[in-house]
Amino acid sequence: MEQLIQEAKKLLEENKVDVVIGYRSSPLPPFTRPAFIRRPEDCEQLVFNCGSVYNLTRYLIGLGEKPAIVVKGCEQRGLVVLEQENMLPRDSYLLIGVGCSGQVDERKLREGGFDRLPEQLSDELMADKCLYCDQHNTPDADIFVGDEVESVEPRTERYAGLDEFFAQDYEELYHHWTEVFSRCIRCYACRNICPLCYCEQCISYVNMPQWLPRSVADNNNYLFHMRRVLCMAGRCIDCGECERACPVDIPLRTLYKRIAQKIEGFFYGYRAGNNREQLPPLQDFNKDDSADFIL
Amino acid sequence: MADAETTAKTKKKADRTGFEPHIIGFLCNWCTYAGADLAGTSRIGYPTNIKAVRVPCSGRVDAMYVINALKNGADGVLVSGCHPGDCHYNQGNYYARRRFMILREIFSAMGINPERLQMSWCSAAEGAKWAQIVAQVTEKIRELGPFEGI
Amino acid sequence: MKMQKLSEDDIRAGLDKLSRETVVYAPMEQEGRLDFRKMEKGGEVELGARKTIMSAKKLFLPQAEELFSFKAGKHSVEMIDPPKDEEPLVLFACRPCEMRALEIMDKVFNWDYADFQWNERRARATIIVFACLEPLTETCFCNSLGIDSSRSDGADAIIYTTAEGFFARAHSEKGKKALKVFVGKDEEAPEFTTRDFPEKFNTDLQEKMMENFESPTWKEIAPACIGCGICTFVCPTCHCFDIQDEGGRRVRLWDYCTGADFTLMLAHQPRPTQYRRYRQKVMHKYSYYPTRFGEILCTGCGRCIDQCPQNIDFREVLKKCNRLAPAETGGEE
Amino acid sequence: MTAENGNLYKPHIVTVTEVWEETPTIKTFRMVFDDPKVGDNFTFKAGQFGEYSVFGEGEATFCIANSPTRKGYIECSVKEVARMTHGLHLLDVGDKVGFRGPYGNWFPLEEMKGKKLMFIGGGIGLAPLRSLIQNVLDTRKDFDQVDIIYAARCEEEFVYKREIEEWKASSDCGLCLAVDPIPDQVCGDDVRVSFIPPILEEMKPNPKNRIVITCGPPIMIKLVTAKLEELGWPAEQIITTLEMKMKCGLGKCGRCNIGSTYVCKDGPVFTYEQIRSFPQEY
Repeated sequence: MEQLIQEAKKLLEENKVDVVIGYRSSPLPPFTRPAFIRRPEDCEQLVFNCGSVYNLTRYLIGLGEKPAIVVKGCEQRGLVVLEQENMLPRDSYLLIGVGCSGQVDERKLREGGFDRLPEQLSDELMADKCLYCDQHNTPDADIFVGDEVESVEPRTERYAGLDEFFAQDYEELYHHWTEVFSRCIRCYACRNICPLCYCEQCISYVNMPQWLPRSVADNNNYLFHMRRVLCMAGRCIDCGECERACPVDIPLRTLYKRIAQKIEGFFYGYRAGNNREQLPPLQDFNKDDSADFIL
Repeated sequence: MADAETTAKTKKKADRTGFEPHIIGFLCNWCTYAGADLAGTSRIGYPTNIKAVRVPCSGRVDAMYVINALKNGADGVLVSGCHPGDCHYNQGNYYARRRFMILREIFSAMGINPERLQMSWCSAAEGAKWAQIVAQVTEKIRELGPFEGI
Repeated sequence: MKMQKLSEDDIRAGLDKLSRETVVYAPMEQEGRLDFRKMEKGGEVELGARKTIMSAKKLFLPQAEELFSFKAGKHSVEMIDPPKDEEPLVLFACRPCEMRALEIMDKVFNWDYADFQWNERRARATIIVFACLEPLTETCFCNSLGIDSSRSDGADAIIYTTAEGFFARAHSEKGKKALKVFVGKDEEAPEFTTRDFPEKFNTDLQEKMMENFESPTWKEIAPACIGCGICTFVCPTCHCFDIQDEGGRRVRLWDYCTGADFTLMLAHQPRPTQYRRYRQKVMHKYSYYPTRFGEILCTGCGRCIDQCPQNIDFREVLKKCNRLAPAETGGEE
Repeated sequence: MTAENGNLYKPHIVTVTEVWEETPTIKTFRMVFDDPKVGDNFTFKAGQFGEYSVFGEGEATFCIANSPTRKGYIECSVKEVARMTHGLHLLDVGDKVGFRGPYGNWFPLEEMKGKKLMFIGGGIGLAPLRSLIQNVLDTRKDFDQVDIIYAARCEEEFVYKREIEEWKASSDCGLCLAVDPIPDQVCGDDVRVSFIPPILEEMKPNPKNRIVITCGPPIMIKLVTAKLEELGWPAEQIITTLEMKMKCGLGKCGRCNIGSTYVCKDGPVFTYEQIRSFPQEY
C-alpha cells in the first residue's frame, strides 16, 4: 500500500485536500478502523486490506472539509445515488480507488477468535456480499492505487434463498419479523451508519405527528424498520454496513435485498448506483409501469 | 391518539363473524373525490365501510399515511386517483403507482397481506365505477378479516 | 478464609431450584448472543468467562419503562400506577464492574430526589457477582478505574471460579439466603487476586478536560463516531433517559447523548456537531460526574469498545484526552 | 413536592381555569390544583419552573409565570411550537393538565431588596420575569426604582398586553417598549423602533445599587450582556434565566447540563458571572 501512502501524502502536501479518509490498522477485529488523516506525516498509518470493512462514504455529507476518500468498488454506488439525489456533487471529494478481492466478515472473525487478519481470505471467512461481488475495482476513481483485481466468478447468487424464504405465508413472515425486531434496541446504528441516510431530521425525530413511537415496546420496532425498508427501497446499494453494525444481529439485508430484487424485476433491471443516467425508481416513472395491482 | 388506539384494541378483540371492515380511502381531489360525489348525488349506493380522506393528488399520499392508518385500526386502505394521463398535476399518479407498488412489496415481505392496500383509478365521471370499487374492496378486506398487525 | 465450595453441577442444580422459587436473571446464550435473560426451565446459564452484550443495567433501568398510565377524558384524567412487581429478583453472574456501576448510579438516582423506581428495584434484587481474576476480554480496563475485580463489596454474594471449582461467599443477609440453595461444603479458599491486566493508564481527567474544553484536539478524538446509541445502550453506567407519552402510558426510555436529537430543541441546538456530542459523552463520564458525585461514570467494562461499529477504542480516546492541551489558536468553529 | 407513592414522575392534576391569547402563537393558562390539600401546601419562588403534561402528548418544561404572592393558582405562558405545546394550545377551561414542581432555583429576591431593579425582556422571555415583576410590584415598598424594558418582533408579539397597560398607567415602575427595526414596522407612538442595546446605550443605566434581570432569546441575552459590560456593569449584577432541553427536571435524565452545571438543579437562574464561566455549550 506504499502507493496509497504516497498519493495521500502528495494530496495533503499539495493542499489539494484537507483530510484523507481511509483505514488504519487496529489491534481489535476487524483489525482496521476508519482514519482521518490531516497531516502528511500521518499518512504512514494508512492501510488497505481485507479488514477494511467500513464504508467511509458515510462521512462525506456534512464534513465541511475537502476530503480524499478511499472507496471500494461496491461503495462507489452509494456515491452515485447521493449524486443523483443532489446531496453530494462529484467534485466535492477526491475518490481514491482500490482493487478489493473481498472483505472479511467481522462477526466470523470475532467468533473464530482470530488475533490478526488471515493472510489469504478464504470464502468461509468472507462477507457474504463479497461472494457475489461484480465490482472489485472502484470505477470512476480520481486516483487508483494498487493493482486492479481480476474479476472472479461470483460464488453465490445475489438474491440466493430469498424466493424460498419469502414463500412463507404472511402470518409466518409477520411472526418472524416481529420476533426478530423485538430484540432491536433502537440504537439507530443501522440508520447512522448508512451512507444513504442523510436526512438532517430523520422521521424518527419528528414528533408532530409522532410517526414512529420511540419505545421498544409493542410493535414500534417493527414500524421503525418498516419505515427504514421504505427509505432504502430503490436506494440500498447492499454495502452491508447496517447488518455489520447491528449489535443484536438483525438480518436487515434480507428485507432490503428482497425489495431490491423486486425493484430490479419491476423497473427494467434497475440496481441502485449502477448507472448514473438511470434515475432511482421512486424519483422517476414510466407510463408503461405495471398496473396489474390497480383495480 | 389514545382513543384511536383503544378502538383499535377493542376492535381487534371483536368477533370475526359479522365483521365490518374499516377502510380508509385517500381520494384525489380532482377525480376520485368528485367521482365519489357523483355517486352520492346520483344516489348510487355503496358500502359505508370506507372513510374518505380528500387529498390533493394520489401522489400526495405518503406511505406513512397508509401505514399509520393500518396502525391506528384500519383493516384496509384504498388510494384512488385520476386515470393515467389525467392527473391534474400531470404525473402525480404515476409516482403514486410506483410508490404503492413498492409499498405492497414491503408489506408482503414483512408479513402483511398486500391486498390490504388497494389502489384504483376513478375519474370524476365514474360514479358507478366508484361504487363498484368500494364494494369490491370492502369484500376483499372482509375476506381477509380484521387486521391484527402493527 | 472459608468459603462455600461448589461444583458446576451444584451451581446448575441450585440455579434450577432458585429459578423455581424466584425470578432469576443470568447470562444465557440465544442464537450466539449472550445476554442477561430470565431463567426459564432448562435454560443453560453461561458460567464461563464471557461478557454479555448488554450490561446488567437494563434490569434496574429498563430500556422502556412505564412510569404510569392514564385515562384522559374531556374533563377528567385518571392516572394508574403500573402493576407492581414485588417478586424478589436474583441477578446471577454479573461482573464486579457492573455491580460498581449500580453503586455509582445510586448517587444520581438519589440526588436530592430519590428515584422510586430505581431504588425499589435495587432493594428487590439480590446480586451474585462472578469475580474476574483476569480480564474477561482484551477490551477490559477496569483496573485503570481503580476497580479491583477480584472483589465486589457492594454485591450480596461473590463467586470465584478456579480450576478446582467455584468458591462462593455471601456479603449480606440476602446473599446468604440466596446461597443456601446451593449445596456444597465450606472449604478453605485460596487468596484471590487479579492478574494479567495488560496496562494501566491515568483516568483522572476531571480537571484536564475542563481546562481544555475548547481544545481543537476534541475534533480529532473520535472523528469516526457516527452518533449511534450502541455505546450508551450497552454501557453499565449510562443512564440518560427520555420521557414520552405513548398510547396512554408515560414511558421512560433510554436516550443517548451522542445522537443528534438529544438536546435538539425547535430553534436551538446547543451541540450542533458530532464532536461536541462525543465530548459531552466523555466529559459527562470523566469530568462532570466526578465533579458532582466524586466518582467516574465508567467502570471500564469495555462493552463500548466491543460493540462500536466503527471500532472506536474508548481507551484510545481516554489516552488522547490525557494529552489534551490548551488551544493554541482558539478552536471554536 | 412528590406525589403520594414516591413516584417522582407522576404529576399532580391541575384544571385549567382560564386561558387567554397573548399573541397569535402564545397563550397563557391559569391552573388550579384539583386536590385542595396539594394546592394549599403549594409554594414556590419567582424564577422556578415546573413540568407540565398534556396527557397523551407528553411533558414539557415552562417557568411558573405568576408571582408567588398571587396564591391559589399557577400560570404559564406557552408558545405553540411542537407536539406538547400544540396539545396544550388545544385545551380549554375545565381541561386537565399534569403539573409537577416547582423545580430549580429562584431569583435572589432578598438580595434585591432596597435596590434599583431593571428588567430587560425579549419576546416570550418576559414570562419568567413577569413572575418576579409581579412579586416586586406586590411588595413594592421593599424596592427602590423599578424599570422595565421590553422588546418583541412587533407590537402584536407583545405578551402580557393587559399587564403592560397596567405598568404603563402605574407610577410604580418605568416602562420602555420597543419593537425590532425591520422594514415596514408599524407601532404605536409610545413604542420605540429599536433593538435593546441602543436603548441601553442611550439610557446608560448606572450600575450603582442596581440589578439587571434579563431573559429572552439567546442572541438578545448575549447582546444585552455585552452592552452592559461595555457600560461598566459588573457581571454579578446581571441575572438571567436559561432554558435547555429538559425531560425530568430532577437532575437525572442528563440532558440540561452545561458543563457540570445542571440547569434544572443549579439553575435556571444564574448571574452573568456564573454563565461566563460555563463552557460554550448553551
